[in-house]
Amino acid sequence: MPDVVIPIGPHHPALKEPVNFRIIADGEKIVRLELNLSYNHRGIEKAAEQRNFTRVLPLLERVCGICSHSHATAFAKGVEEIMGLEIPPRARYIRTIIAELERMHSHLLWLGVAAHEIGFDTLFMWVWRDREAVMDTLEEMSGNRVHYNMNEIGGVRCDLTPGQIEAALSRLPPLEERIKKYLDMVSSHETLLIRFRGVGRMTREEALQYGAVGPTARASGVDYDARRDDPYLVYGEIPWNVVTDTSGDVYGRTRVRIGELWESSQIVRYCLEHLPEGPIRADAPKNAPKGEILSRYEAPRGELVHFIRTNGTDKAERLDIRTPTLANWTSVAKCLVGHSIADIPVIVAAIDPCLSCTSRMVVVNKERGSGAAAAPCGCIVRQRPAARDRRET
Amino acid sequence: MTGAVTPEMVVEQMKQFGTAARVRNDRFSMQIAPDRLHDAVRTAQALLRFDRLLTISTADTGENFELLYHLIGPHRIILSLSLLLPRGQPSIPTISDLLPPAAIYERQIHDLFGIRFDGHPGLSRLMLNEDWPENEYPLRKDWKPDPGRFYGGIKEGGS
Amino acid sequence: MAVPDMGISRRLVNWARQKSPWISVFNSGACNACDIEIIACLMPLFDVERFGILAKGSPRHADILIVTGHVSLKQASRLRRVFEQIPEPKYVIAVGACGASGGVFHGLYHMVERVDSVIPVDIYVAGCPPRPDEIINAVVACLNLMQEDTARGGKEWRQKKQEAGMNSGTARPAGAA
Amino acid sequence: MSDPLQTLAEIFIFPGFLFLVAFALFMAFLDRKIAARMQQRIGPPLFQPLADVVKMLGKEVIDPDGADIRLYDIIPLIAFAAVMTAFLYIPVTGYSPFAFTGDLVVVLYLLAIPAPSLFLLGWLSRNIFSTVGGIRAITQLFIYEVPFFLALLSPAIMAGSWSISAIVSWQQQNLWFIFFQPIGFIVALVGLQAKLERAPFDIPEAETEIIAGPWTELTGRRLALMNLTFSIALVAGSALIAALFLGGPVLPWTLAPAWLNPVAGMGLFLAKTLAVLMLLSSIRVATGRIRIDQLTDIGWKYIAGAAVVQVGIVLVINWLWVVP
Repeated sequence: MPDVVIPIGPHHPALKEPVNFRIIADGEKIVRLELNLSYNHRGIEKAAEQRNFTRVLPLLERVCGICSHSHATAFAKGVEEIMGLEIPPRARYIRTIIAELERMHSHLLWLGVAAHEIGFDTLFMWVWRDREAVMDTLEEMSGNRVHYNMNEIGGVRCDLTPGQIEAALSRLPPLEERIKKYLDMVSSHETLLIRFRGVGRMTREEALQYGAVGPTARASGVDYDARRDDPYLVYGEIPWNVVTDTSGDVYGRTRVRIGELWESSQIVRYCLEHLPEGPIRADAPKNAPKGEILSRYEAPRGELVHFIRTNGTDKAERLDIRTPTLANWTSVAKCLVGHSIADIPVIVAAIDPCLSCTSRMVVVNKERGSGAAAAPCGCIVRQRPAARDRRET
Repeated sequence: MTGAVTPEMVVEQMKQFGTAARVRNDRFSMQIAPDRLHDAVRTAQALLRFDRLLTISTADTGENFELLYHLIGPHRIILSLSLLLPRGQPSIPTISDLLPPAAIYERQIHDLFGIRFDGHPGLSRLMLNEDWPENEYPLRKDWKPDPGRFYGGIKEGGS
Repeated sequence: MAVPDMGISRRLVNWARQKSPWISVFNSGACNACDIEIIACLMPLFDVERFGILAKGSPRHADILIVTGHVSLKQASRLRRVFEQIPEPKYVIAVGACGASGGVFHGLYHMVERVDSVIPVDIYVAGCPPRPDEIINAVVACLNLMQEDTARGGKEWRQKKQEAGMNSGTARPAGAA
Repeated sequence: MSDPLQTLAEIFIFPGFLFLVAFALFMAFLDRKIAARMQQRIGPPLFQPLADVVKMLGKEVIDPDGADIRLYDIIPLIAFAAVMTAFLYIPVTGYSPFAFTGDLVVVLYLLAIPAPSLFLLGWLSRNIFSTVGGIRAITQLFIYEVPFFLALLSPAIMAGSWSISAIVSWQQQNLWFIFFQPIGFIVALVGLQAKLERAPFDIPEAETEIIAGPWTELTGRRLALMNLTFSIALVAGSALIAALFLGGPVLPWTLAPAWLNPVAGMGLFLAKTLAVLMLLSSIRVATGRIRIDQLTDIGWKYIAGAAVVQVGIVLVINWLWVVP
């Protein structure tokens, strides 16, 4: 049977965001794949050099609608460190609360999407229903469901009232019940097990070699978590655990994410209960001194790195964003080969691709039919004689 | 290669390539010559267990392009190898043979800054967009969109 | 409004169109926020299936194309192609501030900025991102527009109105209908 | 069957075309409503499937580039006609007016037609997703059709007849076959689920993998017809299982005024068909989609195995207990 070239995306129901794979399949088996990202490329990094810090924060939130707080916080904490600014404890706690709520909403979203990818729409609906509780909390605290805009250089924009804290705390216990239920469901439901177990397996060595980050890496037993390795906000002061798993497949990634959901809910509870009194922002100077910083932040999808360089003005001279999804693509390309077409959506979904973040500045394109060697390029993992290659229509 | 890697070891082992200066409590930065990059990465990998590439950052300093390779290992020390490339001839050997994830970052930099990575397995003509004109690198400081030029998308009055 | 001289079959089809708008979502380069809010519409809390709205993967099955976000250069030609794949009668809703004007990304280099410079848009929804109820409201507004179009015999009347300068644009804000 | 007018009425009004389409749309509504309620949603209104079909009929028809348009038009019609004909042999009010010896085989044959027609549609459209979906549809056909046949064969063996009406009347005298053959009943349900391409067997139209499979390029009236075909196949399949395993639309005794019998039969038909639908919908809601290779594995190892075991048990029962 000749190889079949199946284009997936950019407009495809499995992908809520645009990306393009050209799957070269032999029957139902994938032998090769070519990635094409950057359908959302906007040029944010260029714009970040032209706008001042106050204006950059809302722009950075819109790098991605799901991990919006991550980008803004990573940038704000980097700039604050360059300025030598110590932000008040209450602001740090509030930032942590929003960050962990965001992680919860992102992981719940992921769990729903993963269930949808295997056609299990009921779980999808249930999870997204529970996610609304998190969204309500976020909306109460910040005024918006998606782009919270809580960050300012030097602190946070708005304070939490006792009523908001009480409401948020009252939403946690039912949510924790549901999280336990999902963990139970994932380890006992037949269709979930047969679609998740052994799919997209990656050993610890491979995860290290291909540079996987976040839950994808932690599911393979790679114990990297920027929250613990390079403590920021309040992660160095409060009790919490890094969740890891050893199975390395989609099942493991699901378990890690549900475990993190639990941890996040505990962090949110702790922070809400131990929220210190005091101001919520420090006076920040308009200009940042000359300096550079590598600001690491554990976004829901993995480690986010902002490289910020300032030059004494109120604008950043250079902002270089390395998103977690970009780091994970190499490992996805590796995982997919040898699996069947039916597993593409779930394996791709398992890294929780946030293409909008990634495409902010990346193009990966494979020269068609080139004899390029395997793994390093991250796009062609196994060689094949040039397949019947149609131009993408 | 037993035992923990200490900051002193990093400074000691990397001395042959340049002076590693402590930037932050866990981050060291050092300036190296572009042609020694490959050796430096290999040394860091082999002797100091820097097994992960955090990212490759790029900056346009005016006359030069600055590349920063941020390496990290299980000891959680970050080593930033910084090197300067002349603007006229920006090219450097790839490190994607040592660290596979570097490939994807190198492509991105090639696309947006026009820096060539020699020996990269798939560094073909990379574009932001299929119709993006040649020799235009949007993240260079001196780049401005040319209003008379077609950058892709939909042409006026047709598909 | 009065529906002049329509056979029973035409009326039946019109009724059916009102009751069963199938949507197809196209991300033309947005930041995901609008997309997740649209998916949230399908979920138990908002449940658009009670209005007969279904999200379909294939544009061939869709009646309404929902475009999220600004149009990046790379997506522009794809957007046009997806639009052409939808069978008539078709309507387009541009969700979010970026779709209308570029929003926070206004002036960046890798984008077309406006959805209506690529395909004709019938309804705009404001917000960054709009809440799910606003998106549902936009679909309802689109259905009203559909009804008005049928009563006037097609979409042309809006074109003429625009040319006559009576109105500034083909589209109306979501809340206006 | 002597009066041609009556025959026409039976074909076009009851229990034929009109009744069947109306009931199929109602079943489609109920299916979606049950799923919605189980997913904690409100779900669509009653007229929703009708609106969908009418709207699709009124949409523009787009011909895929390079497809044989005449064939592309005819295939949905053939599939539609096949399932429609199949239903005529299934008893609705007591006995089917068109019943003859061996009608079970004809019904099974006619119900098998939608899947190959989907394959042909997928193949003809020259769309890669449709083609892959079509191949999956035909692969799946080979997996579920054998157990499904075997499962429905067992009641026929036990009743000693290939006629649905004879099987129904056997159950009227004795017990329902679900008590004799619980395994066969389950296999038949699973087979029907696979035949109708519903979760966990919605592999050919897996939305997240291959967009809509063979349906991707269907527009307008073709889509409407294929949609209706599968709704009707759902009715016909549920009714067939209700007739073969749940005693069919007859009471175990005869009611006093003769006209009450068809009415009671009708009521039983509705109740039993809906009961089967409830089961099918619950399966659909409670599972995710499995992979085609996993289906091959499960299908041949367990489902076909169970069907063979069931046939074996039936043969043993028949040998020990000679049916009068």
